[in-house]
Amino acid sequence: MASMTMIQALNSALDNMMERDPNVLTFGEDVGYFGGVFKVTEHLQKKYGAKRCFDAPINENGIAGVAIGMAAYGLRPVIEIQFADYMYPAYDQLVSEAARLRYRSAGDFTSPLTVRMPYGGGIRGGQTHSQSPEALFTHVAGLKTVIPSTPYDAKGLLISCIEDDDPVIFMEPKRIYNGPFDGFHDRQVSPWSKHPASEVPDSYYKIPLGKANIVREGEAVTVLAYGTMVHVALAAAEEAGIDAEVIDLRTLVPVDIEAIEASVEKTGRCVIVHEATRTSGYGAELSALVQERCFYKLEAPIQRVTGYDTPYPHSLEWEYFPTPPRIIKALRRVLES
Amino acid sequence: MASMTMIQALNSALDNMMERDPNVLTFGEDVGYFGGVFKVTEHLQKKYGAKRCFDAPINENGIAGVAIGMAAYGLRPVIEIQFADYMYPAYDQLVSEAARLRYRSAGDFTSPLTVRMPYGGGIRGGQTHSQSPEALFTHVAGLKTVIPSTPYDAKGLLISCIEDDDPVIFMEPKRIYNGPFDGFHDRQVSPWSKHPASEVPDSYYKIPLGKANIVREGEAVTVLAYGTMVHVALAAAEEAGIDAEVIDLRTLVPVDIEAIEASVEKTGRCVIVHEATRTSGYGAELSALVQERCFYKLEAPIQRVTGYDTPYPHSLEWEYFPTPPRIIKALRRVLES
Amino acid sequence: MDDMSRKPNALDLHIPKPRARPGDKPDFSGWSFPEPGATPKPDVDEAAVEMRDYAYGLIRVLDMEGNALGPWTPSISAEDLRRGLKNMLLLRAYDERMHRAQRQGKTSFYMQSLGEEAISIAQAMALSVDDMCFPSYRQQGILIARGYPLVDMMHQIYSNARDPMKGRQLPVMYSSKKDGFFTISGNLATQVPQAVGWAMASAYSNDGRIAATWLGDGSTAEGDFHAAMTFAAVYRAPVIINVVNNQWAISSFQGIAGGENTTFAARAVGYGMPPLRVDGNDFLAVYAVTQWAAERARLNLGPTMIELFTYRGGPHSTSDDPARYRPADEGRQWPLGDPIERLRDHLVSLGEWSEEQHRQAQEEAIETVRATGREAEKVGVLGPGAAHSRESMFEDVYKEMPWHLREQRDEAGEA
Amino acid sequence: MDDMSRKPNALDLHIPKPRARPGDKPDFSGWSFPEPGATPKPDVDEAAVEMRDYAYGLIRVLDMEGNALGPWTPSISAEDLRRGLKNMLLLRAYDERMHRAQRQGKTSFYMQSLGEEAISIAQAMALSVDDMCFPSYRQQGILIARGYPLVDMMHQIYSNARDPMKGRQLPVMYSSKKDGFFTISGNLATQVPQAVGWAMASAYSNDGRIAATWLGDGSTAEGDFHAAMTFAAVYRAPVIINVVNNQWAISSFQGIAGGENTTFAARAVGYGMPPLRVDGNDFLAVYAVTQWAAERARLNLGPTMIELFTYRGGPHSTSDDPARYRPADEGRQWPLGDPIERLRDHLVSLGEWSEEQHRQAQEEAIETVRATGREAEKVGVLGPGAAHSRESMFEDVYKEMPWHLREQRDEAGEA
Ligand SMILES: Cc1ncc(C[n+]2csc(CCOP(=O)(O)OP(=O)(O)O)c2C)c(N)n1
Ligand SMILES: Cc1ncc(C[n+]2csc(CCOP(=O)(O)OP(=O)(O)O)c2C)c(N)n1
Ligand SMILES: [Mg+2]
Ligand SMILES: [Mg+2]
Repeated sequence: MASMTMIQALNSALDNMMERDPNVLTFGEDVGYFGGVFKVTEHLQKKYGAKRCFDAPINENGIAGVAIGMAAYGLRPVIEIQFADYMYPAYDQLVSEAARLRYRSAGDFTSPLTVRMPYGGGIRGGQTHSQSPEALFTHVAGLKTVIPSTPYDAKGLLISCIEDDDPVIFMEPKRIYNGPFDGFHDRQVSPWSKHPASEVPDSYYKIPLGKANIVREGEAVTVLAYGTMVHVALAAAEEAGIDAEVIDLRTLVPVDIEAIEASVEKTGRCVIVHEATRTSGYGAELSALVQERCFYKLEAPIQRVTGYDTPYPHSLEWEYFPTPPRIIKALRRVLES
Repeated sequence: MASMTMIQALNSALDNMMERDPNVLTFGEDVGYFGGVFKVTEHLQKKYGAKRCFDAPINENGIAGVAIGMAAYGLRPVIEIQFADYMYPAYDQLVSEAARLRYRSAGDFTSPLTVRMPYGGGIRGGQTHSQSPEALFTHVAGLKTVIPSTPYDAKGLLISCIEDDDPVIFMEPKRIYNGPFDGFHDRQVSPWSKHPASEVPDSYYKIPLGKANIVREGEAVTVLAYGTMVHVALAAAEEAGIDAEVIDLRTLVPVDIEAIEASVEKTGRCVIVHEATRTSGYGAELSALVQERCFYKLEAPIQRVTGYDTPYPHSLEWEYFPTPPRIIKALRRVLES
Repeated sequence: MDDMSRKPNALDLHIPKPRARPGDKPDFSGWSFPEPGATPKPDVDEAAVEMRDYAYGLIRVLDMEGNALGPWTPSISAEDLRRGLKNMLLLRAYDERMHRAQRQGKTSFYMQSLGEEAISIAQAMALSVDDMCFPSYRQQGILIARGYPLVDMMHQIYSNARDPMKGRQLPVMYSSKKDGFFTISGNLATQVPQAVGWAMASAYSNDGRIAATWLGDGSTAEGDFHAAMTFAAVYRAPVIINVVNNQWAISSFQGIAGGENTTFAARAVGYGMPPLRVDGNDFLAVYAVTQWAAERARLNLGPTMIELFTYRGGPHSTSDDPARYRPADEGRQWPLGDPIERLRDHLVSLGEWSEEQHRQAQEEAIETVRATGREAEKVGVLGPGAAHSRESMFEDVYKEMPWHLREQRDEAGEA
Repeated sequence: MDDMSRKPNALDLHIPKPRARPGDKPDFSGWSFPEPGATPKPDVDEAAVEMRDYAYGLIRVLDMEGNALGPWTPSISAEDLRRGLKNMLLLRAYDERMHRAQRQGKTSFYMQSLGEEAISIAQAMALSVDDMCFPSYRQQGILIARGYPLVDMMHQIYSNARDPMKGRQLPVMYSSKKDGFFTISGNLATQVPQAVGWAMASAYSNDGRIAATWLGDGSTAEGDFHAAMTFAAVYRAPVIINVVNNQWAISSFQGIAGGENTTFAARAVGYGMPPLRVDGNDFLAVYAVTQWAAERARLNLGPTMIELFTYRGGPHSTSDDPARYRPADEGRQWPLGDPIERLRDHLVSLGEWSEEQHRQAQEEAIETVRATGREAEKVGVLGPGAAHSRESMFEDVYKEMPWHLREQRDEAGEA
């Protein structure tokens, strides 16, 4: 048991799996000798050799296509897309191929593949280092989408993804790689070491896919969030002193519908928070699900607090980012109506 | 004024625009000498020459990227993606480039580009000739998404798209290229010539983007649909003798929110119909919008009737397709609750 | 446009055009091929730099009289040649009947490999049975050569109750892992980087098996092809990348894919990969180059790209009418003949085959297909009533069915 | 994995490795380049097939003593050479200060072109002012050569109130249509097919302007590169595709991009496109090959691909520390020297320049940058309070702001 950052926890998950299973290998741009631009694969090439952890040409489609072929052979590749913003060239292989191999071959071929990609803003990365494209994956039948919010979850979920026999998109909230972030960019940020969920076993463990985590219990309103926004939502609830129940979804598809329903049945109010652009974001699906299933318990319109429908700006980042004040405004609105 | 199929109407729109504007050109796979696998560009190469209507290499990313460069030069390219199912290789150029040129260059460069793509099933095309990926475009800030449901609309909308100074995704419901389809695949299909909206002027006219069309007035429930599903929804309402108001959205982004609100405020009930897979489909956004804006008028949960969350099957096509019985079931459910 | 007034020596846009369109007579004038037997055979470990010229020639073994000539003549028994010939006859008979079945409304779609039979049959025979194939939709001959039951192929075409794909896939989208045949994709060229990845996995695993993949001339334009060539070259993957240049995509000729300025084999030169360019209608030459590339890959010497020069004898698919974009008799006038007749003539010239045996073999093939067809059609053809249960539509999306699919399955049941 | 027990002559996976890593001494042993002046200059309308060998050589004009040799020696006035030299000095001084500004927290990010100055400056000078450039993020020298105001470049770096990009883009993502400089994308290689499309549009319009585009060695692996090469070759687009091979992507050497088995210029051979491979640190050679390619394109003879062989002198970006993956002194030992020193020596050897003038020019460049920097910083640097209004964030997503963005803008206002 040690205190780890999310990066160290992810690295530990890969280390455990490469140790346990010779079929696990990892590659991507700069992941080999360098250990990845965010250091998630650091030391793995040294420890397991260049064949099990190596650099790839800058061709995301090739990285995905090659990984699919490896998975069809029987390996369990873990690929890194350097930034989620650069997954688009790989989109065809992920959507048309990885997601459908099992279905179209009636189970003859499968694609047990894990696709890691740092996502999200708040790092002054501008429009091509800040995107949150999760909804582009949740719409695709055959893919699972997973997003952790703490070092402990990151390791346990990544191990589950690697062992899962279906292709999984594993999105890493890069803003909280090195410490939780409450959305107050002008305040002192605290390191993971101060956070209980940074206590991470060195050894193998799993967190099941499809299970949400209630990170704050409450009676007044349900807040649905994932990744960085879990911490921002918590900060908003604290700041406003609102008795909000905050649910960290952890898996977007298949989502933990029981946990969501149980909470909204209880609170009768719901606020959904994500950083992605609003229109057709995953919040729309969550809103539709809650509305369809909890309609008669709802006492106020479900609110979405999201990134705006613009590309991610550079200098106006903190105007774009769904900060606690914006979440508090939405919480008050649902409580007052 | 002549009776046209949707294919003829689209061809007429391109013909008018190439006639009027030397900056309009069109290219794509098999669109030149052959006139397109669905014949939408037939005769155009003969009439305007190979430089204005030509075949492209089979590289959708290149087709889009090249068109963006042409648009940046000052042309108004209209490109055809042979099937929407094959747009994924072009996705990066459309999402990362076409959609963002104006924003990232603060208006210095723009991308007045029209991307035509036949979409949708019901033609025994299997999983790679039947998809409806509209939600993958509606999520992208900077893109407009347009879907016609009749020959008359198809021509007027396509002309508006070509003259629009922003990139537009123009999705063509291929199931109704040659005749309307009510969703009863076992019944006799009628040709466009029997449908009033097949009366199409040979000359130039426009239908504004962002304006929906109320194709059936009603008091009991609002049905939101687009493309092929408009006809299926109408058939369902007739079949069930339900006083449904059917709205043909025509433009998905920016959507005609006034028309939607006005109708739901009136009916208090809403059913959304599309062929795309349900999870994170455009129906989720519509559901969220209606719920957010008409909450206090809603008397029953909004229902979504959609394709299932599987790849589009081949032999079970009619089990997958959202047929009138499925829509009627949803209509009854919202009316009974 | 900033300026339409044509300036002196202004620029102009080039649009490639084929030599002949409907109404024109087929034009192969000026085409010159190296003589059969004229192309030297490099050592299997020849350096790629020394092999550049192979991209611009054409490896041929059979002359048009059926004689086998030169260093590329493979050592293959008359028995195997007869097997290859019979498999080509079976493939052609199968294509012919399935194409007709679609016309008769028994299925939705079909794609023949007419004129390209030597490619799938000879290449499958030159590979080891456990080498992994990542084909396009026009190499069904691999399944035939590997002994996959013809009746199961038909079940797939008919999406009937015995369709191994459970009716989920368009006809011709076969899959058979046990026969080393990867599930066919409707998206062009996606299989090519996958084949490279499979080959890399085999090397990673110190396995002995190699991969082979096929794509058409038109498909080489896709980004996947570049991805595959790049990864294969960088990691020296044990893979054979076969470009079947049958002169046409759907309606667009190979010039639109970039064949106007150089050969498709030349692409390999760009990556420092050995290119082999071969007469795809010459069974012996196809067999020999495939053997060479397979041995090279198996010796851990890396990838080879092969351009198979041939002609698409039929329509692109049952949805296509080639008479609308190319001369009707272009195929019949193809200077490199028909692969079946050429192998027949060779066996005859060897005294290992006769016109009479050929006629018989042809009839047997047709009869086998007819009998098998009747058997398959008894199981069922594609019709209004689907052969598979509605519930089956929700299976295999994931290994375990998640809650939302279970709900949708149940909801569909109530409908 | 089906079998891990290593069979006799089992396969094995090759992973390319650079010759030297931190701690090793830089290793250029065995590298041999043609002598300066040794490479013949083809006629501008030379057939591509005749030019294949240019992909494997290296065009050089300047020797290491500053003498200009051979047929590629361009006719360029001493005045222009001095202008080029001063622009390179200005570019280097600008890079140096902006890099430091980021270190001082005045902005978020910066990318230098250290060691690659001859490429952007000489190529911009060899092109016509109205030719359209589609650069990567390392050709800011084009703006300097075209006289774009240095202060506006700085405004962009600082995302301040005068940033022409309104603070929307990461630093170095300039755009200036009036200067023929396309808006830089953060997505690698997307500009390459766009450049081809722009060139096709120019030809379509019977215009006289051509396009030029730049991408790095690592970026050639992207599918966009293949798309661009294919379309450029098929439609004979008037475009110059420049591959800046500076040996490194971020931490991965050019072997990972496919440079281990052949050159990047060789890619052009694969498409039947003329390749030119040039010493990127040789101002005269870079100028000459660009002139040749531009004239060829302008004569409607189609595209040329140029590999500019150089070395990335600095970190990939301010986010990078190259000492962690390559020998610290690899750049200083680069066999082809420094582009500025080499042009300086040439001008000196011509008697058109002196050490004293050089020192002065250097100081002037530094002083210009310093003064301009102060001016820009007065306008503002990137800080907590953004320089642009919140409302501006919702503009330019579309030409007219749709209802949902108006609502979001207003909602943001209330917050
Ligand atoms: C990504 C993608 N784009 C377009 C298509 C439509 N399409 C199917 S086959 C074909 C032509 C392919 O030609 P070629 O690669 O030469 O193969 P051939 O049919 O000649 O064997 C096209 C354009 C597709 N299936 N996938
Ligand atoms: C599509 C995409 N993938 C990955 C990246 C991340 N990235 C930015 S620069 C770079 C290296 C590029 O190397 P090279 O093309 O050689 O250009 P250089 O920086 O050497 O000039 C990478 C991987 C990106 N920006 N876009
Ligand atoms: Mg072909
Ligand atoms: Mg580089």
